[in-house]
Amino acid sequence: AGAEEADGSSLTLGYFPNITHAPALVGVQDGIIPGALGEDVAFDTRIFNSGPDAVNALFSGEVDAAYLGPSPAVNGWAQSEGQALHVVAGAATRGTGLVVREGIDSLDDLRGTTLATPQLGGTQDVALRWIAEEQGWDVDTAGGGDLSIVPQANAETVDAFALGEIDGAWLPEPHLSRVLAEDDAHLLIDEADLWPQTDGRFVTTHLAVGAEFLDRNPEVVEDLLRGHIASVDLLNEEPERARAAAGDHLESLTGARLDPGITASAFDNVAFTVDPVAPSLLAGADRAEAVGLLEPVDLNGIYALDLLNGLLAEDGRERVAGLEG
Amino acid sequence: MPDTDVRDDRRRVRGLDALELQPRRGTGERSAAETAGRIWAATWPKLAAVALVLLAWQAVVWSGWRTEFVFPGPDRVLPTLFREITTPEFWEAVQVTMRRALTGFALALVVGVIIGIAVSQFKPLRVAIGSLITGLQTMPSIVWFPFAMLLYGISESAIMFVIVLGAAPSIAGGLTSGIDYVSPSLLRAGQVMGLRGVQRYTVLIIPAALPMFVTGLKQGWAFAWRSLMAGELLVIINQQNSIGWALSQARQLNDAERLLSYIIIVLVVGIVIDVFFNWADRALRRRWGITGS
Amino acid sequence: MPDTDVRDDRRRVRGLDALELQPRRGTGERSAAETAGRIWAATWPKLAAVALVLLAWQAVVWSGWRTEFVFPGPDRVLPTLFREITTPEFWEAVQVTMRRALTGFALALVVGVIIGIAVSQFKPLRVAIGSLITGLQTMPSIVWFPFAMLLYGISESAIMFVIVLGAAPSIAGGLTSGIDYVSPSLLRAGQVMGLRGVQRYTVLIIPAALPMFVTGLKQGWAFAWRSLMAGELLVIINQQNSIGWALSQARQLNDAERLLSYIIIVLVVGIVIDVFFNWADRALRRRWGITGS
Amino acid sequence: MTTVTETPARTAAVEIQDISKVFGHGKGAVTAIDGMSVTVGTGEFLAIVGASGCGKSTLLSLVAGLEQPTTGSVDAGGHKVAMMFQEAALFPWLTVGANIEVPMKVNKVPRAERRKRVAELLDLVRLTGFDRKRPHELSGGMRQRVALARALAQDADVLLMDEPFGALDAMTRDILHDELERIWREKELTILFVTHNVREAVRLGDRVVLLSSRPGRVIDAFPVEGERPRRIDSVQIAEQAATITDRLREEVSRHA
Amino acid sequence: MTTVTETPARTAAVEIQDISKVFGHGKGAVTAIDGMSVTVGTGEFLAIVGASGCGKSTLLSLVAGLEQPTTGSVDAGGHKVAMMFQEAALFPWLTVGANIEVPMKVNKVPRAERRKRVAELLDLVRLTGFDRKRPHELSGGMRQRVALARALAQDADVLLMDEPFGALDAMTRDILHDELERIWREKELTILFVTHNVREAVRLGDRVVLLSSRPGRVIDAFPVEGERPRRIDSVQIAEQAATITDRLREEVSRHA
Ligand SMILES: Nc1ncnc2c1ncn2[C@@H]1O[C@H](COP(=O)(O)OP(=O)(O)OP(=O)(O)O)[C@@H](O)[C@H]1O
Ligand SMILES: Nc1ncnc2c1ncn2[C@@H]1O[C@H](COP(=O)(O)OP(=O)(O)OP(=O)(O)O)[C@@H](O)[C@H]1O
Ligand SMILES: [Mg+2]
Ligand SMILES: [Mg+2]
Repeated sequence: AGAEEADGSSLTLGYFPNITHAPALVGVQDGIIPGALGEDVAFDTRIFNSGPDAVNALFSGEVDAAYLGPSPAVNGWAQSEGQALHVVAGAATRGTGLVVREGIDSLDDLRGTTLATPQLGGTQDVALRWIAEEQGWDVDTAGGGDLSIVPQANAETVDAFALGEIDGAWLPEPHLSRVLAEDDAHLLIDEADLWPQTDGRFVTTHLAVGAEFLDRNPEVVEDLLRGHIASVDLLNEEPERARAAAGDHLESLTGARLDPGITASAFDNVAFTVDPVAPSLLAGADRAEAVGLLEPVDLNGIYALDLLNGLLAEDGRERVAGLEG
Repeated sequence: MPDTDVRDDRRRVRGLDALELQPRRGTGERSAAETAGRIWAATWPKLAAVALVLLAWQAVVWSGWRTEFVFPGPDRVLPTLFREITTPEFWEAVQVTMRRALTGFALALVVGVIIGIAVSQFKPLRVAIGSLITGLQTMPSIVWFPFAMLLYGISESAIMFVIVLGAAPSIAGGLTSGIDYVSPSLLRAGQVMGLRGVQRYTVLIIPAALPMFVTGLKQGWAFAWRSLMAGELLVIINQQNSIGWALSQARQLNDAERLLSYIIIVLVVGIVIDVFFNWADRALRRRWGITGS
Repeated sequence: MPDTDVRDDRRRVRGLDALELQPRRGTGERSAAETAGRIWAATWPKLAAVALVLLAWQAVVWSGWRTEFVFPGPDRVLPTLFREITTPEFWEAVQVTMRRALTGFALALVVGVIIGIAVSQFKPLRVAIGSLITGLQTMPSIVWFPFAMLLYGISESAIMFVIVLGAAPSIAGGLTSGIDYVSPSLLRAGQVMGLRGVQRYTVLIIPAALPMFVTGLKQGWAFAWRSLMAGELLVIINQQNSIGWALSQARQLNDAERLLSYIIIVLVVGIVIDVFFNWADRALRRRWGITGS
Repeated sequence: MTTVTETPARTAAVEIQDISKVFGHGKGAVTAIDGMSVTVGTGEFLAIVGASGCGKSTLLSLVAGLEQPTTGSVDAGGHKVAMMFQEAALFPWLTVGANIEVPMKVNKVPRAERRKRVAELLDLVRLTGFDRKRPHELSGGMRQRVALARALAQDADVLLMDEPFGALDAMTRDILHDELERIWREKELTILFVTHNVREAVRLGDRVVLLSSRPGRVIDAFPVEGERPRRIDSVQIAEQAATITDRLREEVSRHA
Repeated sequence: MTTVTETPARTAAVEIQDISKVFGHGKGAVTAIDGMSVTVGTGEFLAIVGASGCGKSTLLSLVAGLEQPTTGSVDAGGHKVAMMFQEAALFPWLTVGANIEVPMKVNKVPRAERRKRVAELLDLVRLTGFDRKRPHELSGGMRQRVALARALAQDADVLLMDEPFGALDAMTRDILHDELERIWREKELTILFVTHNVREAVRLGDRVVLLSSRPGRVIDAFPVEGERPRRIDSVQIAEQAATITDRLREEVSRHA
C-alpha cells in the first residue's frame, strides 16, 4: 500500500513477532482483523523486527497501521513534528521489569553494577535512569557513572547475562521470563511498581495509524479498531484459546515454538487493554526529559481516540482518556 | 629387436617412477580408477576438516566451558538441523533467499560492469566517483534500508536495491583493477590491430581483466549475500520466510541450536557457491596456461 | 648556423603541439603552474560531483517527492552535520572508531596473510578450507556476535574478533588469487635461482601477487569497516561513543537528518581510505611499468 | 646531426621528419631518438639495423602511432599500419587460430572466410594443425610465427616488423624470407623491417638504414643491389653485409 | 632411435638418459622429446641447434629440473644449475640492479659485495649505469643482457642458455661471446647453449648437437675443431657451419 493509493481499498498492518503484540497475532491468526475490515478492503501484513523500521514504514506510507512500542511512537511523532502518525488505541501494558543476578537484593546493591537496557532513551532505559536519578546516583549516557547502564539488543543481553558479563537488565517479555527461567536471576523491580498513578499500568504496545490514512479513511480505521478490540477481548476472555492462536502465529512467523513455560509466564506478565494509558506516556516523556535524554516534546495531539471511544460507547463501555489540554 | 624390448621395459619401469612424481600424462584416456582417485583427493581433506571441526566442537561442549543452551554441541545442533531441513517451509525459505540472491547478484553484475567500464574509461569520472564507489562499499547495508524503502517501498525491489549497492562496487572495483593491470604490450597489440570501441572491450580488455574480475565477483557475491541477509532480517515481505529472517529470529529468541543450524546452512551455501567460482577460476587459469601451484 | 636556428624554432613549435597531446616530459623539473594544474585536474571532477549530488538532492527535496522529515534536504542536513562535527564528542567518537578500524584491520591483515599463504601453499589445506573461507565471508556479522561474546565477553576484543572474521577472508582471498596468478615464467626463474622457503615469498611471490593483494586489501577494508559498524551498534563498550553507535542511534530515533549526516561522514572516511589505496595502487603500477589508461 | 633524408623516386608512404623521443622527466630522462628523419617510399622494403638499445623499436612504435614523438612529426599518410612486436604479444586466453582471427574480426571479415585465411596463414608460417593450441603450449619460435601470421592477417599497407625472425632456425627463416618477399611483392606492401642479422637485412631490403645509439640517429643508408630473389648465402650478400657490419662495428666501438 | 651418446673423456656433469617428454593427455598429447640421450662432460661447452619447436627449451627445462621427464632420467650430479630463459623473465617490480642481486641474495652474498658484483656484471654486459632502471624501460636486447648478468650472478657450475644472444646486434654479440668464453674458462663452467645461429654454435661450442623435430631426438653431433678463441667470421667456422646447416636443412625439409 504505497502512499499514493491510500484510498481505503487496502490496509497494510505492521507488527512484530512478539508476545506484546498479541492482539495483532491473534487478530491475524484467527482472521478477526481481516474479518472486521470486510471483503472490500484488501488486508496485508508486514512483519518487522524493530520499532524504527516500522515507524519508517509508517512515514513512507508502506504500512497504514502498526503496533508500536511507546518510544518509537514518540520518536515518530517528534521527528515528523506531529505530521506522520496518531495513536488510535492501546494494545498491551506491563510486562517489563529489572532482573538481576542472585546477591542483589535491594536498590542499594545496584550501585557499581552493570545493567543493560534495550535501547538508549527507550522506556526501560528511562525507567532505570529515573530510578538512579531518584537515588541521587550519577549516571551518563555512555555507560559510565555510579551505575553503568549499557544499552544493547535483548538477545545480546540474554547471552551477556548468562555469561556473567552484566549484573542485570531491564527487559521486556518474553526475554524477561526467559532469563528468569534459565538463569539464577530474580525480579528486583516490577515496572508496574513505578506507576502508582495509573494503578500499575503503563503502555507497552500501541496501535498507531498513519495520519494521512486516518484523515482519508476513518471508516477503515474504525473497522480496524473493531477487529483490534475484538482481539483484545478474546485475549482477556478466552486466554487459553487466544494464547494458543498467538503461539501458532508466532511459530509460523519465527519458525520455532517458544518454550511453553516461558510463553505462559510471559503472557501472565502482560495485560492487554485498548486503553493507551496516556498518562504513562506523558510521564515517561517527562522522565526522559528529566534524565536529560529527550528534547522537550509536545505530545499534544498524538492521540486520536475518538473512533475508539465511539466504538466503546456503542458497546456501552467506558471511554478511555487521551491527553487533555 | 631384443635390445629394443629390454629398453622398452626399462622405460616402463622408469615411467612408473615418474608416475609417483606427477600424474602420468599422455597415456590415452584416464582410467576409472584414476578418476576415482582424483575425486577422493578432492574430497578427503574436506571430510577430514568437517570431522575435525565436529570433534573439536563436541569436545569443547563436553569440557563444560559454557552451558548447553548458550553453546550447544553437535549432538543437539545436528538433530535440529536435520529437523529444519526436512520441513517444506525450510525449502521454501531457501528458494526465496536463493532467488533473491541470484537475481540481485545478476543485477549487481550488470550495474557493476557498466560502472567499472565507465570509470576505467573516463578519467574525470574516475577522479570524481572512483573513490565514492569504495566509499559506498563501506556503508553498512542497514543504513540503506530507509532509502530503499523510500524508493521502492517494502518490496523485493528494496532488497534488490540493497544487494546492488552492496555488491556492485566490488564487481566494479574488480573490473577496474583488472582493466588497470592489463599488460601494456597486449594493449599496444590491440591498438595496432585497430581494436576500438565495444570490440576492444569484448575481445581484449574484458578477457584480459578476467582473473581480477572473477576475484571481484567472488567478493561481490559475499557482499551481496551479506546485504541480503541484513535485508531479510528487517522485514518479512509477502509472507515469505527466508534464511535471513530465520537466522535473525533464531538470534532474537536466543535459540542457539537453530542459530547454529542456520550458520551451517549459510556456510554450506557459501561453500557451494565458492566451489563454482573456483571451478571458473581454474578453468581460466588453465586457459591462460597458469597451472596451480 | 642560421639553418640550425630555424630548425630549432620549428622544433619548438612542434614541441608545443606535442604538449597538447600529452604532458611534456623530460623538460627538467615541473613548474609550479604545472603542479597546480595537476592538482586542479585531480580536484575539479570531485568538486563537480559533490556539487551535482547536492543540487540533485536539493532538487528532489524541493520537488516535494517526500516530506522533509522523511527525506530532508542538504539545507537541513548540512547544518546538522556541521553541528555534529564541531562537538568534541564527535571527534572522540571518530577517534575510537578509527582506532578500532585500524587495529582490527591490522589484525585481519596478519591473519589473512598467514591463512592466504598457508592455503596457497598446501594443497590439502586449500581443498579442505579454501571454500570455507569464502563461506565465512558470506556470514553476516550479526551471527558472529554470540560467538564473540562467548569468547571475549563485552569488550574491544569481541569487536576485533568480528572485524577479523569479516576482513581476513577477503585479504586471504586476494592473496591466494594473486599467488595463483603469478606468471609461470617468473616462478620458473625463481626456482632456477634457488629461491626457496621464506625468501621465495618475500622476493618473488608476494611482490608478484601485490596487485591482486592490494585489491583484496581494499575489499578487506570495506568488510572490516562494515563489520565494525555492525559491531559498534550492538553495544557501547568502555563508555566510548563511536560512529557506528551514533549511526544506529540516529536510526533508532528515526532521525533522518542525523542519519544522513553520519552517512556523509562514513562516506568521507571511506573515500579518504580509498584515496590512500589508490595511491598505493598507482605507485605499484608505475613500478611495474603499467601506466594508467 | 647527420640526418640522411634520401628520398627515393616513388611517393612517400611514411614520412618521418626530424623526430625526437624522450622517455621520463628530469634527471632520469632518456633521449631514445634525437633528430631523425627518414622517408619510406610506397612499396619500399626498408631494413633497419643498429646496436641494441639504439631506438629501433621506439621508431616503429612512433610510426605505428603507439607513442607520440616529443618533437617532430611522423606521417603514415593515412595508410593502414600493421606491426609485429619484438615480443610476440599474443592474447594468452585465445587459441592460435582465434589470435590470428582478431584483426580479421576488426576488419569484419565473415566467419567462413576467416577460417579459411587462418588455415592459409598457418600453412604459410609452417604451423598447420596448430590452430587449436594456446600460446603457452608453443615454443618461442612458434609464437613468433603466429605473431607474423596475425600481422599479415591485418591486411595493412604498411607492415612494421621488429626482429620478426630472431627466434627461428636458419632453415625456417629462409622459407619465411621467401614467403615474406612474395607477399610484399603481391600486395605491394611497404615494410619497415628491424633486424640484427645484417645478412637478413641485405637479403630482404631495398635499402638498409643504420642507426646510431643513444640518441638514435640515422648515420648511414645503403641501397642494396642485386636481383630478387637474392640468396642469403650468396657472395654478393656476404660482401654487402660485411660493409654494413664494419660500419656498425665502427659506430658501436665509438660508443664503448 | 638414432641416439648419439658420444661420451667425451672427461667425467659427466649432466647425464641425460633415454628421456621422453609428453605434454598434455589423450588426443591433444604432444611428444616434445622422445628417447634422447646426451652426456655433457664437466667443463664442456655444448651447443644445441635444431628447428623451431624441436624441444630445445624443453630439454633445458628438464635439465634444470623445472619439468620432470615422462620417462627416462636426467642427472645433473648435484651440480648447481643456472638458466637463462628464452624470454628474459626479469622481475618487473625490481630495478635492474635488484634483479641481478636476487640470486646473490639466495647465496647470502653480503650487501657490499653484491653491489660490487652488480656493477661488474653490468659492465660485462655493457649496461653500466643502468642499475636503477626498471625492466620496462629497457629495450629487448638490454633485457636479455640483464638476464645474462642475472644468470652469471648465480655462480652455478652448470649454465643453461636458451638463445641468449638472439636479440643482440652482431657487434655486441661478438663482445659477449668473448666475455662468455672467458668466464667459462675461468670458472670451468659446463654450458648447454641453445642457439639458432649455427656460426655462433661453432664459434663457442666444443661440440654441436643437432636435434630433429617432433619428436625431438639427437640426430647428429659435430665436434668442433679449431683453437680458441675462434673468430666468428673465420673461414673455418663458416665451413663447419655450412656442414651443419646443410644437415639441418636436410632434416627440416624431410619434415616439411
Ligand atoms: N618506456 C620506456 N621508458 C624509458 N626508457 C625507454 C622506454 N622504452 C625504451 N626506452 C629506452 O630507449 C632506448 C631505445 O629503446 P628501444 O627499445 O627502441 O631499443 P631497440 O633499438 O629496439 O633495442 P633492441 O635491439 O635491444 O630491441 C633504450 O635506451 C631504452 O632504455
Ligand atoms: N607447456 C606445454 N604444453 C604443451 N606443449 C608444449 C609445452 N611446451 C612446449 N610444448 C611443445 O613442445 C615442443 C617443443 O617446444 P620447445 O619450446 O622445447 O621448442 P624449442 O626447441 O625451444 O623451439 P624454439 O626454438 O622455437 O624456441 C613444441 O612442439 C611445443 O608445442
Ligand atoms: Mg627493440
Ligand atoms: Mg625455445
